[in-house]
Amino acid sequence: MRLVRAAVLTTLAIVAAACQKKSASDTILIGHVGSLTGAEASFGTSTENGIRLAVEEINARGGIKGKRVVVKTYDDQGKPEEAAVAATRLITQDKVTVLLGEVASSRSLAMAPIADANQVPQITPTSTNPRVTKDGDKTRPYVFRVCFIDPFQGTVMAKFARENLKLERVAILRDVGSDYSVGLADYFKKKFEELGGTIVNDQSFKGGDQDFKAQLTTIKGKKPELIYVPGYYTDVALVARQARELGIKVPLGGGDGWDSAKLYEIAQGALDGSFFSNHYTHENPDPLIQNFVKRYREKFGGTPDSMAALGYDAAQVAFAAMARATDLSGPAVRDAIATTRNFPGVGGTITIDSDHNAVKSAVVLGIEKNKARFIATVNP
Amino acid sequence: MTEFLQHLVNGLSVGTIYALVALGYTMVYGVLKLINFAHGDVYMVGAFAGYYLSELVGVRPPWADPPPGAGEVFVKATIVTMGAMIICGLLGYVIERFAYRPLRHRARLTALITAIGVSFLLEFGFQLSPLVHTPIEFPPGPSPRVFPALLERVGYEWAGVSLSNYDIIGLLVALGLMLGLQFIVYRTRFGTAMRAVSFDSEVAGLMGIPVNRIISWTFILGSALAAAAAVISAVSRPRIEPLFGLMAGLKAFVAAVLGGIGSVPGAMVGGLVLGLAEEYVAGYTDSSYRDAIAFTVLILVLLIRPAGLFGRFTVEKV
Amino acid sequence: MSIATLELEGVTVRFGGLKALLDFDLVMQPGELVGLIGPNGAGKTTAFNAITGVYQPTEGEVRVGGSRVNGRKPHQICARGVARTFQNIRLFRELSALDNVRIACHARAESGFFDALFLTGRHLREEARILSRAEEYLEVMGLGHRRDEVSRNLPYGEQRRLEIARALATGPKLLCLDEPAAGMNAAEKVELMELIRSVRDRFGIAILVIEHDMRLVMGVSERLLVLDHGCTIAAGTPAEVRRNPRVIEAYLGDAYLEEKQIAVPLPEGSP
Amino acid sequence: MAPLRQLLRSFLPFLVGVPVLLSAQWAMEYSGSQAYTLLLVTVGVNVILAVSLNVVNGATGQFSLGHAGFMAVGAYTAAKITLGLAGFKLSFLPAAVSDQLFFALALAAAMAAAGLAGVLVGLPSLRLRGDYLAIVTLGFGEIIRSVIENMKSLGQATGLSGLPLRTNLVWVGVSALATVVMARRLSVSTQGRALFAIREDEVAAEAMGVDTTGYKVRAFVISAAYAGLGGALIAHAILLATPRMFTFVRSIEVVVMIVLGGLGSITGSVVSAVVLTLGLEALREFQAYRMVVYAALLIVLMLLRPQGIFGTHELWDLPFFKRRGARKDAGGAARAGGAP
Amino acid sequence: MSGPILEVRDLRVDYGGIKALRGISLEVPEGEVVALIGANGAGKTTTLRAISKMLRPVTGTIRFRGEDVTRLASHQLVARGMAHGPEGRGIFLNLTVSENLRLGAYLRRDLAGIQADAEKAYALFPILAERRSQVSGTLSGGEQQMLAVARALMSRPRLLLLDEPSLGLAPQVVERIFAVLRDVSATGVSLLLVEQNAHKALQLAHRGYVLETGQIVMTGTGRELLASPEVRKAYLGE
Repeated sequence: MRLVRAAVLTTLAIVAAACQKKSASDTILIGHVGSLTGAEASFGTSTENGIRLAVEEINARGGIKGKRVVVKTYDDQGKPEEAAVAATRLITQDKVTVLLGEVASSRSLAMAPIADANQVPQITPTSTNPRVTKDGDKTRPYVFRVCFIDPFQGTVMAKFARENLKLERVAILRDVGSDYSVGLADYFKKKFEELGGTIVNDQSFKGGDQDFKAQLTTIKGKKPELIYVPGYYTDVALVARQARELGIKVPLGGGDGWDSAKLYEIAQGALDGSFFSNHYTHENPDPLIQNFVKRYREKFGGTPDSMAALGYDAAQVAFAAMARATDLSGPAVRDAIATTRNFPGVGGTITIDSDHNAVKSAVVLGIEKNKARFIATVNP
Repeated sequence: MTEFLQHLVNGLSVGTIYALVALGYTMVYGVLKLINFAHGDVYMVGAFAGYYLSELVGVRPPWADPPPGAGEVFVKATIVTMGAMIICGLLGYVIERFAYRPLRHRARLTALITAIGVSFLLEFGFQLSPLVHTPIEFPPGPSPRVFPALLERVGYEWAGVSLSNYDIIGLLVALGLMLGLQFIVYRTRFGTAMRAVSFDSEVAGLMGIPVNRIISWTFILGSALAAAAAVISAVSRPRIEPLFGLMAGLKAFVAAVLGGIGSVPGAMVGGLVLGLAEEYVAGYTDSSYRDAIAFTVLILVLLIRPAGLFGRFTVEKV
Repeated sequence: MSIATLELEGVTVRFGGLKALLDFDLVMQPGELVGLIGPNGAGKTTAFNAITGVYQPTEGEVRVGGSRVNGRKPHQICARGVARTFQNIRLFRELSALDNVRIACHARAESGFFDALFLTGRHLREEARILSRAEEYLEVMGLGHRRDEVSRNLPYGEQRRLEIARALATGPKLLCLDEPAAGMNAAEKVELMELIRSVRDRFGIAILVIEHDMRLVMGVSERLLVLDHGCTIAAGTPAEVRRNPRVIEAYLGDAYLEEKQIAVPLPEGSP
Repeated sequence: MAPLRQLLRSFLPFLVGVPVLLSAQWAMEYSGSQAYTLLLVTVGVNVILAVSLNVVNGATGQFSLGHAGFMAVGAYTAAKITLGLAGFKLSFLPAAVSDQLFFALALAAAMAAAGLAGVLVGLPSLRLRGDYLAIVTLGFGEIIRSVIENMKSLGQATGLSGLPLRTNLVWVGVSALATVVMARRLSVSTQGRALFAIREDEVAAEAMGVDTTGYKVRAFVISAAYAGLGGALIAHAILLATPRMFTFVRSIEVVVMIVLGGLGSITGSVVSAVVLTLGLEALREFQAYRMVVYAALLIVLMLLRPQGIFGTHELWDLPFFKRRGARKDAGGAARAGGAP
Repeated sequence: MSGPILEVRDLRVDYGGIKALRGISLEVPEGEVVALIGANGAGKTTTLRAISKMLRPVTGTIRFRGEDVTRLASHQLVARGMAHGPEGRGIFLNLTVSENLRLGAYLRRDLAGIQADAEKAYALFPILAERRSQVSGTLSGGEQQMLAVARALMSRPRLLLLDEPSLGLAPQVVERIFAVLRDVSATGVSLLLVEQNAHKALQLAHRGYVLETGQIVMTGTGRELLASPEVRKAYLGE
């Protein structure tokens, strides 16, 4: 019994200690909710790295309104409930000024009502589902994003495939477990069919699967000219390898989830000839981008993926808005974020529209010799 | 027809991996009647052990210049595989010794919870960002790592059906291991002792069987098998990350149950059946229900044969 | 004549190719005390299992109180008035003696889950009734002082008695005892014999008992059936059976007669 | 009169509990501090899940690993109803009351739907035991999730979002109380003892007249219904129902709670659900190390106290309370009325 | 006569707070048969289990063939020449009859000797020979008991502990088992026997101990105990 009592007391003590907040008026606290553990830890960690880089830079430049920026990150294990609890804790106990996160739309959706209710602006780096910034038909007043929404990317690629490449027959392989992937696939399909193309096959896998040959074999039988695989690089690289192993020679297409150095490392050339939509390209000589890539490499090693870039952008948009805002209250910062125009982000020039979505152009990248090459810019 | 055969090849290829993991699972289960929840994670550790060992011995990919010779490939592949098996064997020993043995005489669910604890410890421990950077980065962190190509993939195509040396080697190794295990379990003194311990460890002690040693060796063997499976799987599907053992472990559990837990050929057949079932379901019906239908198949099989395909359903003596 | 408590007619039980029980006939009248003996593996427990519904007879018919119970589940047969004990004690080990008996009273309970969750009057009355009945059975079996003891901690002999109390609590018309004296010493066996008789007299139920201890089973039974390899090889009064050469050959052994008669005189009341 | 007293007694825990919860909720709202509300909701939901799973795993001794599946059924059923009724209002009632009534309806439907799913999952338990049953229940949970993931009308991977905020401390508190009262009343009733009998020895239970098949299914149904309630509550607290919330890892978390609390102990489940949830929250500061610490604690706790916090006992069985209460055991009936 | 093969001093065992043995001391002289009798729950089985380390005594020393073996594990005791036929027979029902027998000789390396002993066991119990390749789960209770005895002998023990060899057996089988035990004893193997059938046990035993609630309350030669009025009343049912 003593053990139980000890356990309870310790727990209470820790909770109490955790609730003590250090209030220092010379710092600005921003919160980040991300999946640092769990199946999507790799994405959450990337975003976290991007944010940390942005914070380091802003502090090097003297902070905001003379105050140092401090970021506090809570892990949500990739669970929506956890994301909600973490967001509540950041807002109500840690009193953050701005909330960043989450990578996945389902988690951002769990955080959004909390941000709204407490009037703390939330910027999600990569949640692409249109509903994240919507409450029914209304736009959520405090929720913003710096990424594309699903309809945009899906449509862009459908148009590119149909109009630029003049493709007739496309197969889809989507990750049913990911709202992002399903969203892109749905909008791609809609647009592609609208433009007179045919979706010859629509297959599914689940993120983390090791084997995709069953779906690919069936797809192969339908003789598509392109396989659209909107998914994350972790799976796509294996999909590509297995497609080639089955003798499928047609290109693969995808979205910004592909963007990572790991993609090429795992795929080993299997993706040559394929293309995907993205926010930016590492090769863009723009000093902003080059500087980001260089500094990221120095700090964390490895090339930043799109998750890192967008995390960086989300933080930058927030900092710029806080700098512009009259004061650091929630409504003031919110108003400042909402009026972001032509903000030069790593992932493109961001303008926040009335739906709180980022309006920015996309690039289509092609893969040759296991490297991404810029092909085209697509404007919204 | 081509498609049907291709699915057959694919299904066997996936099923082989399931079977390989399930073999280790079933060994451990057979002797302790413990759902070794951490088995999938030992499998994961096996893949990472192989990965790190490849870095240490400097495995060069087949496309390197100059390409590695056959001898070099063989030596290095052997070192990597054997090394991974030894590391996992040790890990299995440690897990058994410190997390399971103290609870052996407790309710079985108790050991299940420590198994879950070990599983979480390995998964989340490996997900931590690297603390050690040279000579190897450890822990590997959450983002996937690429398993080096120990052996060049050679693809064969026959009437439009493609398969590779990876698939063939995997299947042969799995079959070999199955026969080897079957031999060990039914033909050796160690195997008889194992079965005795499995039935009643107390009485086994009365026969002069060193029960702890037998259980430890079973764990070591099962864990080493997991490592072998991991290396074989990782060579052909070279993406490894700290959570990838979770699903593999679950599927292996399903395969072992399907075949009849504790039965060596059962694990093999269970793995292959599961692989084929998934393959044909995904290939010919709706691939979005792949997992659901795999589980449905399992449920149906168990409803018809409550102890799995090869399990002996013992009517309780009243 | 009244309706027989139990009738088995040509009951055969097969497991795969193995015939565990062959063409078995048995009629038990209310209040009868019958012994079932035979070598290990002769099919005695199989007969019990066929009666109580654990196994379904491959052929033949089992009737309890005149109605056919083939295909019924054990709990349904129990509800018709057949209760049993087990060869290797099967108490609810972690539960108290009282709860063991109360569970058996459940067979006759009328309240349901809803009543239990909302504490309806019916539920409360039911619980009170079950409690008083359970305590009564514990008293009868001399276990009143053990009511709150976890049954696994009871001494062996008391566990055997508790099993009988539990069986009685289902309100049976027929009680089947499977080797009730196994593991008891001679003194305890004598006590048990008394107990079996008194249970029969007090509750007026029929009792069918499997037992290896000849002294006990011959002392207590009015009629004996001898099984070997699933077949009935002899039936009759204990005295008849004991002299039956087939029984001696298959079961008792030659040594038995001489030795037992010298060493331990049979108790009074036995023929 | 007797019926009235009967009714009073039946609802006594709620007559005491509801005012307490109402004032707690009021205090929370009044002080403007919503900080702990969501945390308390998760605690409450975990209590519901743990105590209800204990009915199957602890009391009946069937090894179920599919609790998350039932949560999902409950959550989606309730979400569909509240979303469907979003525009409606009972005109003769104030809006808030009307909303809460609809929510009550949604919760009831969630329990019913999850209970139905419980029948489905309970059926294999008639033929399967132990680990075989565990894998099948786990499979059912995954099938449920997989089906949801593929249903357009259920929002596929994104799930149903934009649910109205309905869950509050009162709902969660009452539900947790109802779960505990259910488990407690069951455990001292003849029905509950029938479940224990199944756990202890199925063959003997059957022979003693317990309809083991029927009772196993009933245990599954009750347990599933309350899991559905938990799912509905959490969905209306974070205003979202997605398949991600109901993975088999969630089921495993609940199993961990009940084993850690002491299998079969109601108070053990409650205490361990509370401690684990709060403990994990307290560890949040450790970021990625949190789960490593949690895993290590899990192993150490199990090694130190293999029978769980309370073993199979209840809080009121501990010597401390025994001495105080000197409870006269006037039999199950009186006991059933007394606690919790 | 040399010293006792087994010497137990002040053995105490607790089962979760319940004192199962309260200080048992006993001796088994080399080559003799010793019987432990007593009511159910008196601690007879516990005594055997504590001696062969199926459970750990709280205190007490056990000397076997002059060596202090108190700290050794079950399998080490087997190596030193002790065999234990446990309560409930302890047959590995998932193994065949011949595998069970071979397990009895697990620590022996002389394959020819093992084979010879197995044949001897089959000769002793011909029914086992008929079933040697059957899974032992299919054996009847009597056959299992024979197998248990035969298996215990396979390690060529110097001391054999047997727990209730006659439990649940038909009278004829009981006779057979006791006849075998008499033969075994004649070959010089010492026996420590727990038996409910006090009559038969004491007839066979050179010496007997009577246990009551975890203590030894009486001891004497088999004949003495058989003649003792207390024993006759309490354990022989007279």
